[in-house]
Amino acid sequence: MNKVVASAEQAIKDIPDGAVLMLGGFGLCGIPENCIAALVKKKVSNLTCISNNAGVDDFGIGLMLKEKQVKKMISSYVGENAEFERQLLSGELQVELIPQGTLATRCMAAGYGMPAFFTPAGVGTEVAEGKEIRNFNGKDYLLEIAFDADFAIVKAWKGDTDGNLVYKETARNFNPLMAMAGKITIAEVEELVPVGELDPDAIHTPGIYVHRIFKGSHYEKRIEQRTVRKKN
Amino acid sequence: MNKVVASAEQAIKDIPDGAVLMLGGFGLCGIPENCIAALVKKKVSNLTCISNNAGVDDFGIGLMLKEKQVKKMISSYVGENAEFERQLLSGELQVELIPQGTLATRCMAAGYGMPAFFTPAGVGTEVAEGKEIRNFNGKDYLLEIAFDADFAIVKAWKGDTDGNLVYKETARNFNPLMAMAGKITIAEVEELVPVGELDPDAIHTPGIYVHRIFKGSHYEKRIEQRTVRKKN
Amino acid sequence: MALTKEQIAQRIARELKDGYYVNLGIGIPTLVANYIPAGMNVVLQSENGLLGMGPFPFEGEEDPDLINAGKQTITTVPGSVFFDSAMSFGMIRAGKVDLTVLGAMEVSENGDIANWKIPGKMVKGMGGAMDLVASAKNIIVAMMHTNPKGESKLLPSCSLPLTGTRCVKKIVSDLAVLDVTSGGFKLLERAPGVSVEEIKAKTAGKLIVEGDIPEIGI
Amino acid sequence: MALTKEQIAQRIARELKDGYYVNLGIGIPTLVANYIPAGMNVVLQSENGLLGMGPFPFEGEEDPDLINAGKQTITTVPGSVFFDSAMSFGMIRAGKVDLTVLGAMEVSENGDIANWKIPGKMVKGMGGAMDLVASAKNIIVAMMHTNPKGESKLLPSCSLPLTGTRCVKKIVSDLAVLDVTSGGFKLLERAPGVSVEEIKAKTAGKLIVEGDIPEIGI
Repeated sequence: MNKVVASAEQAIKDIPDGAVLMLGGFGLCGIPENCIAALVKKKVSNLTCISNNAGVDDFGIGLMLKEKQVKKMISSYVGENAEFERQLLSGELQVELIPQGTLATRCMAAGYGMPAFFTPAGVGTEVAEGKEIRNFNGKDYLLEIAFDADFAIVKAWKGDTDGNLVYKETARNFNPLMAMAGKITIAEVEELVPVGELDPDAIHTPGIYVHRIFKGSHYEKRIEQRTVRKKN
Repeated sequence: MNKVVASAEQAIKDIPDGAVLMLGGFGLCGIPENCIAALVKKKVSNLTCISNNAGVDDFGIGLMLKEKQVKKMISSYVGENAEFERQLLSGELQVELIPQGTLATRCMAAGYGMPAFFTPAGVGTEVAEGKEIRNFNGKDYLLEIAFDADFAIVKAWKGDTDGNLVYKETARNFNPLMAMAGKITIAEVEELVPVGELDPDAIHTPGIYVHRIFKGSHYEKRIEQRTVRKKN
Repeated sequence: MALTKEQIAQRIARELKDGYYVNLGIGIPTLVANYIPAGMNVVLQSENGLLGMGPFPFEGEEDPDLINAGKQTITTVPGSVFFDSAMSFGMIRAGKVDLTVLGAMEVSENGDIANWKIPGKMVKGMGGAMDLVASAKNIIVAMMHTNPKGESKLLPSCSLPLTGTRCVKKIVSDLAVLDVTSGGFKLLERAPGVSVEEIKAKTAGKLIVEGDIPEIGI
Repeated sequence: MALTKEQIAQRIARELKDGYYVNLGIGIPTLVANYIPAGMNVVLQSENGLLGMGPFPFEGEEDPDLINAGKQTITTVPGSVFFDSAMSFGMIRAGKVDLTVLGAMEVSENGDIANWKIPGKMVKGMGGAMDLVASAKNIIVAMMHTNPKGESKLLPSCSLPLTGTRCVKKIVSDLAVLDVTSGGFKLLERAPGVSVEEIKAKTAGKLIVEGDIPEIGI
């Protein structure tokens, strides 16, 4: 069992054109920066990307959009990206918008082997169109199905060589859910440690879900909305 | 907001006869010893207990069975208990047996506000009787519904005064799932610490799920199957 | 005098209770955090995976791994806890969040809300709004009573695509505080110096006015 | 000579591969852990919430908070991780566990398994068995070929209440190694000195015998 690969290029080298990818992160927080750069470099195209957001013009998934590598985005919110808007309006890009909790739970369902579940989000809205609606205890729910992704690409804070992962603060977000959901899961980490160094009680993603892991580098961690208070 | 109560007696004082309880633990590992003792002392009766196991004759839920406080057990495995067997065969006690993963997921579904989900466990067996079966991607699944429990009673290793909980090793088991699932959740902990002492990245049960918390005492932590190797 | 955005937030803060877990949406709802009464323990949930959100960081102390659902840099308070997005919406769906405050483009007299999509305009997405409105046990909408053209945003039925149905419990607008009842919008309070007649004129949906309507005390 | 329980476990261990995540049931399957080839990295999953199960603790070092699904005191290996029961069965259902080894009372020629209930006897429950057999991608059954009365446990169809259907892939009994194929039980290997005729006689379900059947090398 050797899950450790040398680089982002190695980790993503067999991702083919037309693949369905999950990419962790919320906005620009906790995104797999190294793998995105490698995907741009490799010029993989025709991708379907499941990710809560679509980056900004010059960072995150926006970098792949700029190179027209993305055929379809499945997201909950795709603002803050002019090139995205241009491609969408011109019909070059397809977008499927999904309520954020449904997006998260469809990832989890895949990782938990549950093909479908019921959720109230979207009842009575256009999100419900074509979906089964069922009443439980007097309330209506939609039937939503688990995602089916070829690769999940996530970013963790620390990982060990068995693929166990720990996330930091709100950079956790969709990462552990997508890590469970990929047929192949690739994790990039800020710190790669030997097995036994992570506290077994405090691991967020058990290594059984992770197929490839590498130590990323040069994390920019760009801030999307810098909001501060003045000292005194 | 004051979730801290002085004792197990205080924590369970409003649990009425006929209540539906969830009790955390796997075998005798991670069980809420203090609350069970208080329930025995209070002589609450006619209880429905959702718990993976039913204790042994003189420990765990077995103590409540001995006092005939339990009307019905909902469990995955109920061996190791002679009094249990006697009550079952005499018809004093009802038992509903559920696959362990289904039991766990029905707790989680309650805590996640999902009224129902699909799982393959039990397809083609007597567990499937009367349940909806649906095929997804060529495989059959059963529709299972979330539990509805009045009180969840769990045992954690450490907790803070806001109700945030951390479990130790395999004493985690069903505890975090049941903690999410009770209308009222009661947590007993070995160590009760001030807010801010637990690592926010390593909390298993966020305090939002916990209504009452207290520091338990005199934990016996009985071992059910003591298996050892000899040194050298 | 219509309320300012700050005053709308201030009025909503009076709906808070000790021990509440609260989710505040982007815009006016975010301002509510500034008016939590001293000594009251209110825990703020951010749906990207945090309970115990604190104020913005001091300059130079921004942490890119620590943001709220509006992608703003934030801090945490003692007792905070991080979790993934599935658990975050899990606790929302399970009704563990006591109060949700969000903005709206339109609210109908039966409590429907529209706040995510304008046909013909670029659609950015619903984010977590559909999950929140479908699940929260208590939803207060913070909004302007009318749109920039002066048209009422409190309608018999929404004209825009819905975010959720029959879910809004209360509205605090720049002109009034209203409960959404089975009979329509029930006027509870009016902005200082704003007449019942003006509110009537600017409320297209059914408005219930019973007895004297006090001014909002800010 | 029929295989001993230890030898059955030893033979099953030869099905392991480097990097496998494996769930071992109670009884003979547990013994498989003793025969993992040196240098091979196999991670043991215990469905009560552990990946990376190690051997029993040394006397005096038992930890009541650290048990396996058989409620036995155990240890962990470096890289172990604890999780709750929902995630544990989640990874099982999602097919992340490469191999499940469990015991059986009966297996049918189409791969059905019965191992949890005998009508008229006290029923203790299915524990995690139904989840495991419904979900595991590769299931090997470790069992005696016949019951104490000498009756075959490899049947045309199970007589006992089922645990799961069409799920068993391979059987290692005291007499033989067999694949469960669409045509029935396919004999692969026989215990040293046990004849094909004896296996035929003790297999009630359809047995496929093609060519020479080698002895199990232990």
